[in-house]
Amino acid sequence: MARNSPRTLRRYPGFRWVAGGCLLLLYGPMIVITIYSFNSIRSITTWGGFSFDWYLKAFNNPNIQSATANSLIIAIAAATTATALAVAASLAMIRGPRFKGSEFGFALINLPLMVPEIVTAVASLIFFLAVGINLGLTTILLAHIVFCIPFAYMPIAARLEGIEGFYEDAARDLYASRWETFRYVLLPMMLPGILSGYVLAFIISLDDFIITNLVAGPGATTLPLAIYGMVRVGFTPEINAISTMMLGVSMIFVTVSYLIGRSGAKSKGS
Amino acid sequence: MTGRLKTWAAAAAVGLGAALAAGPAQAAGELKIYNWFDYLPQELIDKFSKKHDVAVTMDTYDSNETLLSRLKAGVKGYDVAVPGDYMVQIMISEELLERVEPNQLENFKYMKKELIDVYFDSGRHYSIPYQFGTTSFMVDTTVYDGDINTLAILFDPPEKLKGKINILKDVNDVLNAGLRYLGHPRCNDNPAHLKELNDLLVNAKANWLSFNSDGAKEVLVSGDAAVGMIWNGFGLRGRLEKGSLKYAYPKEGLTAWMDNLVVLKDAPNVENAKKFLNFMLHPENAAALTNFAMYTAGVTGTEPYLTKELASALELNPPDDAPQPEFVPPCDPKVVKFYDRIWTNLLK
Amino acid sequence: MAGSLGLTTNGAVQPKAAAPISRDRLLLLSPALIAILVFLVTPLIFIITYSFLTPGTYGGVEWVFSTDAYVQFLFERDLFTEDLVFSNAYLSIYSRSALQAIVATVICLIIGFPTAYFIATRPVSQRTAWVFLITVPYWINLLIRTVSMLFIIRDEGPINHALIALGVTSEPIRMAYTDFGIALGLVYSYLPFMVLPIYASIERFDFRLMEAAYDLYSDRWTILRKIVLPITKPGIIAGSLLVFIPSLGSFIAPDLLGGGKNLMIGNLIALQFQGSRNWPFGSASAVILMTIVLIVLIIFARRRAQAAGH
Amino acid sequence: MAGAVPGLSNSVALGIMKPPSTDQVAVSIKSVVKTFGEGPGAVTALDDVSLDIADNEFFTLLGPSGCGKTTLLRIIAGFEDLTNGAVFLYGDEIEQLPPNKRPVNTVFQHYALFPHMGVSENVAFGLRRLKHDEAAIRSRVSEMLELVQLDQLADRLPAQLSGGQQQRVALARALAPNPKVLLLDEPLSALDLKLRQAMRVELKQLQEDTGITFIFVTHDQEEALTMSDRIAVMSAGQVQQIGSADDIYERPVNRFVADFIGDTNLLEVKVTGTAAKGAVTCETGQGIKLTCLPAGAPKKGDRAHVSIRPEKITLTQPSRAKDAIPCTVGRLIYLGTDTQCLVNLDDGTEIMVRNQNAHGSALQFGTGDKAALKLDDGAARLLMD
Repeated sequence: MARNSPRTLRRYPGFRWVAGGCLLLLYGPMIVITIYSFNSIRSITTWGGFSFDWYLKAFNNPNIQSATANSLIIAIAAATTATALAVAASLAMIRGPRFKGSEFGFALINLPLMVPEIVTAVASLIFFLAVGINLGLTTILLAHIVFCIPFAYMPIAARLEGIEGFYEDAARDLYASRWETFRYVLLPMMLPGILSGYVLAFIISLDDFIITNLVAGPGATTLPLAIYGMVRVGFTPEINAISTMMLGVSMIFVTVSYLIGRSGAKSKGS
Repeated sequence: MTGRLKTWAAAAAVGLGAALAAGPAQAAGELKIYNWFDYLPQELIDKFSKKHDVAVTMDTYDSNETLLSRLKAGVKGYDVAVPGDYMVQIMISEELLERVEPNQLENFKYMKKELIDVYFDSGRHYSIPYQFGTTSFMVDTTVYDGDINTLAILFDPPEKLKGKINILKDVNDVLNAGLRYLGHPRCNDNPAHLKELNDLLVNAKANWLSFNSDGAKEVLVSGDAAVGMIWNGFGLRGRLEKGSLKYAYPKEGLTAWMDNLVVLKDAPNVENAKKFLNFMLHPENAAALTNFAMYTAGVTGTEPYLTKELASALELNPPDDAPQPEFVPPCDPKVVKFYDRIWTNLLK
Repeated sequence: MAGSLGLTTNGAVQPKAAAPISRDRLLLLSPALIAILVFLVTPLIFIITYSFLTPGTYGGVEWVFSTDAYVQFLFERDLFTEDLVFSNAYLSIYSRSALQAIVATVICLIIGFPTAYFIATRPVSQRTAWVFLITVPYWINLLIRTVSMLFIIRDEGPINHALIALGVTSEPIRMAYTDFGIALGLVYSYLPFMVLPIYASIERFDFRLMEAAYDLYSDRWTILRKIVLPITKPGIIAGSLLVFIPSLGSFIAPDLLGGGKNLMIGNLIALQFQGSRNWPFGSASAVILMTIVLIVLIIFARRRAQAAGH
Repeated sequence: MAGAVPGLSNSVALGIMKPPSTDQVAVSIKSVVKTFGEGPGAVTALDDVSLDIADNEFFTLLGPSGCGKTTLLRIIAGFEDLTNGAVFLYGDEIEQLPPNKRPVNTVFQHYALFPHMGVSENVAFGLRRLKHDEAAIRSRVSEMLELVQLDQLADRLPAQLSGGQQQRVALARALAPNPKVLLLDEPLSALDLKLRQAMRVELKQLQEDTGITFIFVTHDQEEALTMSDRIAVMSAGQVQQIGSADDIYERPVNRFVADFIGDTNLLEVKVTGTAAKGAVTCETGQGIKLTCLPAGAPKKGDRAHVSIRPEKITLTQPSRAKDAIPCTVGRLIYLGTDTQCLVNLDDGTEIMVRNQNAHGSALQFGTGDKAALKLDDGAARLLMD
């Protein structure tokens, strides 16, 4: 390679190593925890041979089962609702001219990202108790919907912004009613963004601990709460196994969302 | 493209259906238990659930104070909970408990007689014993082999143990131990004594590793700590994993406590809750609980069912020269305020 | 008529003054806004209200106005004389939390900037893969990530085992349950938040400016300081905010990795609603935290607006 | 899509014949006003525009960007509501109708082909919304694809087509519902030069074959001049002039039109008197006397401008002839077909002259040479504003 190509001139010695270290830091702990989830003995420090026992144990743990069920129900319901709200809001925010209070609307949609999670958590707790809503799955769901909205909104709005308005004009021009315009033109074109938003909202809900911890009620233990309880009592390979499975699920969802987003970007680019 | 959306919706619906199906199986009744973490074996839940056709769900809390504050805050829906002795008294006075007269239950006859007229619920109108035991600390004898039966291990530790001490994250346990070490009475509002206590704790904290209740056993077993405040049964479970741990009976005294099964005010399933109380009073079930939690049951006749480790365990059978464990009733609000302040000051 | 439901966009002339929102758009927008207003803004108003009430004996509040929660934040009654004296107990919790958050932010910056720069100078095809790799942990359960960090830095964990096996040390190096552990946990939690915005701004950087600087007799590091850093500053600021703010209110890392010995803001607030049962004080602590975050955000927004203005 | 563009003229064979010509008005715009926004920030996009477009006409709205031509088109299509005025389509008032109820279709500047639908689905879109039955839709779609010669590409996605092909799909899609009026919003601007030139011919042919009224928006005067029956030149939200290509080039009514269409030299003059055949005489500040045909009715003493097209001036050797205007040759710019020459009058006024390079190198002048200008008959046009 030439000594003075534009590429080498941009290079900083050492940055490569920092980047490698950064990846190691990000993935090292997760890889280690995954490896030890296959440890055959209870020890989390010494390696006793390969086994799936901890996965079986985790699968057969009724607390984990019910916590998983709770988490899935909430994540699906919260992601679905938040995505629907975000789609509607993005249409209102992005289509048409700027309106009075649009900054306010934008700020409000993004507010859940601005407030520290612990503050949201205690505020929600106080609110639910003060207005007399019994804590339980419902309260978790309500809280999750609200803080999932900006996560669903971001990719959906980004996608919608990328769709030129003339497609809707064209549909209207070709005798489509407003609903038909949305149904046959806008919705299919927004779909990659909507799916990305859904997936993100789903993961965010599935992973939440801080808010859930405070607004959970009877029978509403979610997977992160169950894991937290287990971790506090003591570290067993069962936790490694559950963590590894959650890692896997998150990875799959992130990858899917990424691929969808990329395919969307491609079709848009043409 | 619209086909893709439909597929997605269908997948979501299937997922939701599967999630719902994976929930508790349909049963005639329900019971919602609010308990400490890792304090009730799954077998017992299954047994009760099967026997009475009741779907049981359990959530957990990590301290008496958490339990109280959540109930006071208006958290509803739980049927039974497991408060400690002084907390039962507070909960009765705060009208958080249902007066279900457990003394009328069929299996009440198995109760240990001396546990009926306790200070917090004389005559047992609200509660039955769940497990009782003592709070002290354990030392890893491979790290330190000197005399461990003194609170100096916690408050003025030998060099080898400095920085390796785990303390329970519980204001009463820690402050009462400190007062014992100083030789002052519990529920103390003497400013001079409290100042002394405050200084003692602040100085001792420099030698402490962590404040951890849930992980009190793990931190000892894993070797992260060589000394750890712990409840006797939890300690026993720890010793079974790591033989070099030894439970201390400090000469300055130690705390006795009793966790109790209670029915919460306005419980949605009072009848099932009473069935559960009755169920837990049966010696066979009480023994199963004891074998799991490894504290002491409040009913007689458990012996035939107990594992042999329990019979000879130092944690459950204090030596003759050990001091008498001491119950500490709730202190008055003024003292509680002082305690809180010292505690916050310690953790700041 | 046609202006509603966003069926017009690329009109030839963009109006300067904003019109009132049309009914259709309001209908579309309101479900999300109402959800946020009811279930977030109202709770925030509640929390502000509660911070001015009197604590109930065992949790909850009594509806008696009081500023005690805020007074308590700065002063305490002397244990013995009952005099109101200045106390730094909570201030020190806040300042330590802030310090931890700053340390975490700085470490993230030190790791994140070179990483972002490295990625941005890869060929385009490799960049996507790198960005993806950096993004994945961003979405993985914070709790699980913290747990895995705890797992490897314990005294008996793989790192210490490896160090002892390699003969670097004979005794395990204490990392878990220390401030170092907290910092490491925070860095680990929020590092992707730093890398991504910086990457975005370096990717937009016009590298011909570097050639111009070389041409004008600068060396590599001068270029970094005088050209690259100033131009990518918006990304650096955004990344720093994204690390600093969640670190400030973090809850899991201090609890699991710090050994619970020293309270951080997040733990302090949670504790008030669980163990210590002083809701007004917990509310006040949350309000103060929110105010700090707001001030930081406003300062940076102002800066950005000023920068844009010039 | 390389090389030549196949013609679209087989439309006759498909039986889409031009209906007998009538003098009916297709679209009538009456005093249309359109403002965006409210209060002090409001922008007036159309300021009292009135015009009639005849049935069967190829009508072009021409003007610089921001002149309001696209807004006017969008008002006819129904994408913008109007602030004031009325729009009639074959006698029916339509400004209250939403775009999907108006029997007009649009070819969009960037085609706006639905990227998630294939070519035939795009063409069928309007027919489906009109609830035609499936068989009718299918036959109409294939008819249209044949018309634009894309029947081989019916299943392609828009992203798989070249720019020219996309253009044809857009055209087929807009024509499929058989609109009364076709609106074209700068449809050629995204094509490269060769293709654009070919498409001009085809579009004109298509319009003549189908007999549909075309309303064509462009900022490209060449496009407008080559295709249109009539052109409306717009500026600042107002129609400046409506007329044939010849009208607006040869007989602009004001300075804007003269300047916007082609190149011209504008000289400030004072009207001095009248001459034969409606012409007037006038004089520049330097005392150069000109005879010009006026737009409007000038009075003696009026201050006005004279527009002289550069190709209507000839550069000659210095001469004492009465109508010769002395000048100094400045810069010469060789342009291929002709040579552009900037000359300076005695007072420094710069005049552009364009002489054809028909017979070898036509110009025998070099920079700095003294020369004279000679105007063609009727070259000077007097513009009052």
